[in-house]
Amino acid sequence: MSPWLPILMAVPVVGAIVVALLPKGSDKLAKQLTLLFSLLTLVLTGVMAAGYKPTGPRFQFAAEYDWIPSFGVKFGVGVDGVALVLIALSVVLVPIVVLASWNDADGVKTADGTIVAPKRSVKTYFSLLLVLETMMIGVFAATDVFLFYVFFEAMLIPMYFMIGSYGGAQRSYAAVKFLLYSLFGGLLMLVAVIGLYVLAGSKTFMFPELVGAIQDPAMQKWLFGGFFIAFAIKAPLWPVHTWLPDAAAQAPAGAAVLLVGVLDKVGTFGMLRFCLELFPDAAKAFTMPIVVLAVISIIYGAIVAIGQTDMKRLIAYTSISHFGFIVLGVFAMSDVAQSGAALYMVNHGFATGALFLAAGFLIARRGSPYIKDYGGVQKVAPLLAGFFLIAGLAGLSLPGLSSFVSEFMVMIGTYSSEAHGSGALTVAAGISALAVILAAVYILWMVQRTLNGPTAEPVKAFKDLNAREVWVLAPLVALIIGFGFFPKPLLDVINPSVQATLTNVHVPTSTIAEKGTGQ
Amino acid sequence: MNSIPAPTIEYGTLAPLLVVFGAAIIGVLVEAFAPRYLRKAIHVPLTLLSLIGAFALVLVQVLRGDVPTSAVAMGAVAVDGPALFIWGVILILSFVCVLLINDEGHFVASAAAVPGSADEEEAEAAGAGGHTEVYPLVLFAVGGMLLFPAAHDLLTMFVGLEVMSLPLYLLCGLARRRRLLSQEASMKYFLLGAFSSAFFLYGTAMVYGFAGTVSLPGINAALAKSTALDPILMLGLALLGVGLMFKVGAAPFQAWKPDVYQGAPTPITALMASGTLVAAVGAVLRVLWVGLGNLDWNWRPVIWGVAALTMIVGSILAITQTDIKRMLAYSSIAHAGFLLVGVMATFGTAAQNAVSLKAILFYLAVYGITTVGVFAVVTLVRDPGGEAWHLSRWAGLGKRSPVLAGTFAFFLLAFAGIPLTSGFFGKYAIFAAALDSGTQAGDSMGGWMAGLVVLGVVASAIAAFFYVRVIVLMFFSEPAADGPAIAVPSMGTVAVIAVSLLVTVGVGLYPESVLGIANDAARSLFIR
Amino acid sequence: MESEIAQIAQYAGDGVIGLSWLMIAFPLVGAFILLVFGRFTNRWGHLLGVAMSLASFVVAVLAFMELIGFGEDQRRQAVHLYEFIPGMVDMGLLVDPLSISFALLITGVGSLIHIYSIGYMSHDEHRRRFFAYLNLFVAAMLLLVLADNYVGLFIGWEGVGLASYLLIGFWQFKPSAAVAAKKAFVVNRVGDFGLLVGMFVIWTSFGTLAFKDLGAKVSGAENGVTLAIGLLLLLGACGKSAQLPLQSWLLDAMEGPTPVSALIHAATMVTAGVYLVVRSGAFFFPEGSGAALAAAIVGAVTLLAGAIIGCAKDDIKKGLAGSTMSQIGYMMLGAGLGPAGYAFAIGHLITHGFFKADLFLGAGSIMHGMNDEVDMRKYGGLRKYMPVTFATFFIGYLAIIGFPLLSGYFTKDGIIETAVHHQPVLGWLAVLGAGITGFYMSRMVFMTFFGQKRWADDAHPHESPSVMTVPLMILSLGALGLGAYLVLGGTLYTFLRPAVGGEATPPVFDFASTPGLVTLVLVAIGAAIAWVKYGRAEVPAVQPRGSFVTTFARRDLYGDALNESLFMRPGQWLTRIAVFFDNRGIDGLVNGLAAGIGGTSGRLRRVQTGFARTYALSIFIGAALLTGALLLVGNI
Amino acid sequence: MTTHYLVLSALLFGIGAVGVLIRRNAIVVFMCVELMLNACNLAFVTFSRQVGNLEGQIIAFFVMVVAAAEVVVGLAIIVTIFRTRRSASVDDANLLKY
Repeated sequence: MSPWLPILMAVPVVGAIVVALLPKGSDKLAKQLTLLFSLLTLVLTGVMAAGYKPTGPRFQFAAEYDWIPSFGVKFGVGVDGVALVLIALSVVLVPIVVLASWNDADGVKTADGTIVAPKRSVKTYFSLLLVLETMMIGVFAATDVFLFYVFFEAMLIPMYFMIGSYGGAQRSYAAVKFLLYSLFGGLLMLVAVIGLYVLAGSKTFMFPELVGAIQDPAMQKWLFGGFFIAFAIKAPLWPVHTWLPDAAAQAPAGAAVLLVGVLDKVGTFGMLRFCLELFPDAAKAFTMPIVVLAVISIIYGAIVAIGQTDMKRLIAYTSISHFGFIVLGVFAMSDVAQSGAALYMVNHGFATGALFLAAGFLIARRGSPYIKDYGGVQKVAPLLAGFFLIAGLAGLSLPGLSSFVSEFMVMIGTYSSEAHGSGALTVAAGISALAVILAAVYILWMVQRTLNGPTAEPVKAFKDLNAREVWVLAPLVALIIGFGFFPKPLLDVINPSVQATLTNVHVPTSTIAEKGTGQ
Repeated sequence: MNSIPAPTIEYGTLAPLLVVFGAAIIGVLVEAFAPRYLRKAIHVPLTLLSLIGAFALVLVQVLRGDVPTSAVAMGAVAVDGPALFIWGVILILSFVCVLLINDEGHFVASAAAVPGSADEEEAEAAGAGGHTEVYPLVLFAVGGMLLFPAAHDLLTMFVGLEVMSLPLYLLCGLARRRRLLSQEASMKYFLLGAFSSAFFLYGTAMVYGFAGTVSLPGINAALAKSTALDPILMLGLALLGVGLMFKVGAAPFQAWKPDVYQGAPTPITALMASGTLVAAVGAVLRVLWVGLGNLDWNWRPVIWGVAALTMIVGSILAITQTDIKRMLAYSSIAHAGFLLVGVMATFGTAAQNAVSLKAILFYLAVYGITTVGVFAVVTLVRDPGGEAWHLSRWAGLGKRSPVLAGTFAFFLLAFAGIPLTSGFFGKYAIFAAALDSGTQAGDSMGGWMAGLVVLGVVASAIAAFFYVRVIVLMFFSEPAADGPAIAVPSMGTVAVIAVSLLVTVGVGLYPESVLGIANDAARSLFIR
Repeated sequence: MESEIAQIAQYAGDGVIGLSWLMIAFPLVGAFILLVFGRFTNRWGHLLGVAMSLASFVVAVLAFMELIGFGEDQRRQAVHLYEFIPGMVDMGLLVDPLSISFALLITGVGSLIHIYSIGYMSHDEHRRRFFAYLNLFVAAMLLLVLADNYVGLFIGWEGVGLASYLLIGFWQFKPSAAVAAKKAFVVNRVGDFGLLVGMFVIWTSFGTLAFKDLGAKVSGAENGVTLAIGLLLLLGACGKSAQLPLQSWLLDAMEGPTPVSALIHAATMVTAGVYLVVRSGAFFFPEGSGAALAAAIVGAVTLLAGAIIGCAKDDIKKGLAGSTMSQIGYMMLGAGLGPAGYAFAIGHLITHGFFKADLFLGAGSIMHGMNDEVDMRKYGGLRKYMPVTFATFFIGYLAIIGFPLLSGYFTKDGIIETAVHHQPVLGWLAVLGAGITGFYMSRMVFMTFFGQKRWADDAHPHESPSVMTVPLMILSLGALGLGAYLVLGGTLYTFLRPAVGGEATPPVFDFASTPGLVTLVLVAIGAAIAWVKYGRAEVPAVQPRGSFVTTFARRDLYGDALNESLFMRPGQWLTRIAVFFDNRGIDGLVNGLAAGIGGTSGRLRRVQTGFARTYALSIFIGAALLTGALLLVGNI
Repeated sequence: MTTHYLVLSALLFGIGAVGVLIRRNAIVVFMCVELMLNACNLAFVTFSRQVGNLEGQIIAFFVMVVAAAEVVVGLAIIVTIFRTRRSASVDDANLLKY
């Protein structure tokens, strides 16, 4: 029983309560406290992660407490490599988002004094953020399927309020769409969770004990379907993706980062952890249709992104394309591809996070998300433009930046997969590689229209990034470049977990060992 | 000459019931003899104390641990584990509702006076605190609620039904504002209620004709003996079902609910939405399990259809409602549908029955308390002419009164079944029980139950839409310039909201607290 | 004919080769400092940039010295750096004759261009950033050539692409520059697609992406697989080296500052494709294979296309760009001829690096004196005003047209001869190309330096400062003699042989071969025609309407028009359709479903009429239904 | 035989039910409900005879008491409504709908 994870989960929620209980008018203190608590969580996570042994048991820092004995539910937490890196991603992003959202709730005024968004409760925003952090840690740490589900669904609520209360003009439509979409998927998953419990008959929700519990192939397929639809909506996979552009475009930039950077990862994480390991036969049976959906997502998301006029929607569509890659990697059933997919989840969080935040800073200066309202930012705000460009390049997976490694691994792993239907996987990887061209088009076209060219009249008044904003983007860019050249620390943690997953799916995992140059 | 043997009455076991009825009768006497200015001062403590006392007596029985294994009062009343649990829940709910009723301004000073007439003004001027007969009426209704689910034969059940309903018919008509609506609600409730109880009674007669007895175990025994299915029995069952389903508010017998919930004074709506529903579901369970246990293959498909229809009708119709109470009424219909899914699961082995029973009891408890909290909040949001009933008036409430709006939002999320609220675990328990029973019953049944659960899930998703819509209005819309005022709540109302919130949050975080009790109650099963 | 390639040895010494990563690190650190510390480095940033580039050059020279100290079979040294993707890719450097040749060229010419840029960019307020990008480019380019595996190569490959993007768009406030930068990147990405998929196939087929392991595994591989890989890599090479059909970006790339054109879009980066083909030559472009033939054909076609385009351009930089295309076409042709052509291809690559840089910088020097005017029709008679520029430019000119005994003569002639020997048709096409080269280069020189002055009154042509002319002189020295040094006696051939293979005896340069003589004649004819049309005759200051052929050449052989009609417009339509489908189709379905439920609700609630008797009726009907249902179920 | 009584009871119940459905006057509607209750009583008594125990007859007494109580409550409500609206038509009370 290790107290680490419960402590990690407790710190932000304590912070949330403290922040919520602050007296009126202590907005600044609320921000500072939120930052403090999120940094504390980050430090604690760092200390914990330092003690993680990649070669150790599958779930480390495990803890198990009885929660609802009547339902056989335990408060069971523990992390494997994939979960650990995703928790790390979350706790890194939260303080950054706190800094980035520093003034988001203070209302938006354009240069000429018209109020775009009125002032809103600062305390509420930041306590929601901290609550969300707890849930993000919880959802990745849960080793009890029921507990996972609880966090999976409960996460929607703080995000719903963050979008709905603090978002743009269409915020309530976007928030409701987000909530209902996710809720619907979640409820189907609930049925599957119950079904899993009932059919497994082992009177427990603990993940390790449920692995291999369902043998009946037909039942596996039904349950797999319940889980998968929920995760596909969350991820989001074509054709259930249309909530994301709305939600991401309307959410404040910080919330959008957490939404796309972390919340959506729960979907792909769930596919990797639950869909594959609990229902291996069904996962194999459904590989082909899912791969097709993933490839459609990749190409379709990229093409639709090209046609967007709103920066945040554009970024959201690029994410749909990227999530296609992750799903492809998960279901390619090869260790390279799956490690790549897991790594992609992290890298995408950094890359898209940076892109959303940089776009957010742009938008905050102009009050408009539309690309056509910009131009020539490079001239007046070179720092902002530089960060925006780097983030964009990370978005198009430029080699040397972290997202390249993962995209490369996913594609090469898919291409070389020896899993069932590997011929089709080869084709899928080939088609998905076309996205490298489309990615260049959507990112660089946006860059060209916003940063380059003659400076548009309203842009001339732009101030370059201030210190706070630099502190928001610099760590992300450092991580993007750092992991671009040294992905090993992450991969060393991820690989054993992926091997374990594949073992549970009964896929031989010798690809690396046989072909590898390094071992 | 045959001597008629004196009936044996187990006073100890029936004490909670007797306390409530006794207090009610004393209340009537107070109405008759106490001076007007004293009445309220007597009624309030009397009512509250009697409810507390009754609850304490229930508690004593539970703690003593010797739950009776046979029916008391010559087989008329069964005070078994589930009944005690339901009693406890009803007593808590009604206690909380009485706190709401206590609040000023919900009830008309003189029910008989024509609205806007001189009579009314006079009564207003004279009576501090409106109609004090509300208290004994409520006590009678609560007594009926206690009797209804504990009745061990159909006659007692009928009597319980009427004792519960008759005071409620009257209470519905006592709203201080919007008198016309209130009276209309009262009349509709009365006529339809009487109509449906006539069906119940005729059904009882048919069953009596088939079984030769109205005692529930007797009926079950008769069912076990007969091989051929008697059309008279089927007719009887159907008509019994009409009466019960009417009280539960299941489709297609739900039509009264929106009208009555909307027109009734809000505290009474709260009582009906929580207490009556609990009692009615308890009675349904008892009839189906104790009386018709041997016929489950026949009634189950019918309940399947009713449950499905109820969930769908409740959720879909709620979407376009603009009156907050009316919307909550439809929500209540949808929840009745969910409960019926649980009822569907009460068959098979005793162990399975206990699982399902536990789920339903848990659901009833947490749903009831959240419901009272919701209506308590509704009473606080006021326009000059009374409660702000139109949903558009709720726009921007989150800005004006974040705590109240936040609480309300939390209740709505609990209704929607979002995790970390009590409502989620309720829904989970029901669905889990349904799937579990389906699997154990075998192949085709498993599929049917899974289908019903998926339907329930779809209905939940639709239902979530209208809960969320209210949240959108409260938090994401700008407040209207002349928005409703938030009444300064009385201590009672604050207590009600606080208790509901506490339970909804507490059970949401640690459901075992209530689940454990429900489990104990359900384990002993209904006395058969 | 078996071409022996030396085994790659793990570097065990503690000399400079072990530190060859410093070559990359120096400019990288330079770029980092200049970018991160921003304004603070404005005053001395350009000096730092130059210093870093020079430092890199020094390391390269030292590594080269150490390398030639090894025996021939020891001249391929792998330096392990770190584990990049565990189990898949080890990051390491391969220092062998091929890579060190490139490294010397990159750092050497690169340093000269750095120095030149001090002067050229002296008036630009963002000079510091310019040097940062240049440093970044040098680092990436070195990674490209030094990496010992395809992934490292690819990182460098994209790194130079990025630097190219940044530098083409350096004056990004000009919309044309921004568009050109984006275009260059996107077109290159098409090539990258090929390279990427090529890597997938390599990994899948051979389980490694490292050069040192491929040698053993490729022998005995199926021809189909190696052919596929070869063609895919060739696609990548076409993108980076502006070969047909991915040539269209190079001419637009001239939007960048001239030193960029010299360094990246003439001397180094665009030759990366040739490097790729030569580096992979032993594995995937074996002599006589389909892939090698494809490379040769691409090269031959491109050399002609580039030459034709070069003939019609009045913009001096675009003319040079066409010429670059053409010259790389020669290299690609050489690279497609197997080990026999490799030495000449690389040789031409190196000499071209010098003379083309010389020409470009010369052009830059002219523009510097002419208020950035690029239209040759507005030049004329400049030799008097810019003697040094003229002299160096003229040497470069002679080198490129293959004037006997100058650098270009040896290397280009070598390619042509080998081509005629191996692939006669392509060889003779190359000869023809050389003739055209003679024409368009002469045209350029005559229009610029001879004839009447045609410039505007506010132009005051003057010689550039020595910080610019000294590099020109050094480069022109290379243009003069490097070719002879490399080719005569097979110096380069022998040096490269451990890396690229080939027969033990170097080919002897034949001064009197038929193709060589024909080439000279054609070049002379071309130059003569140019003299008649542009040297002696008056050059109209306004571009005359040309014939169909001229228009064809002016419009870059309709390459852009083709891309536009084949890809851009259909792409735009596809995008529009996809967006419409997403908004109306998928989202419409979702919203429609929601609206449908809402509508159902709106209609269904009317059932609740408010009449108590209707409600009673519903109860009555419900009772009937229940009865019916129970009877029905009972009878099943 | 008892069947006749049962048929009569069913007829009475049916008449009552149909009355509820078609009559407008609240008092009449209410009387129809009473008729239905009495039909039940008849059925109880008949069945009591048929099955041979007294339960049914006892029940009939209970029903009468309940019916009386219902009358008290019902008339009170109807009279109040009449005083307010000057109409006892159930169709006129139609504010609560949809």
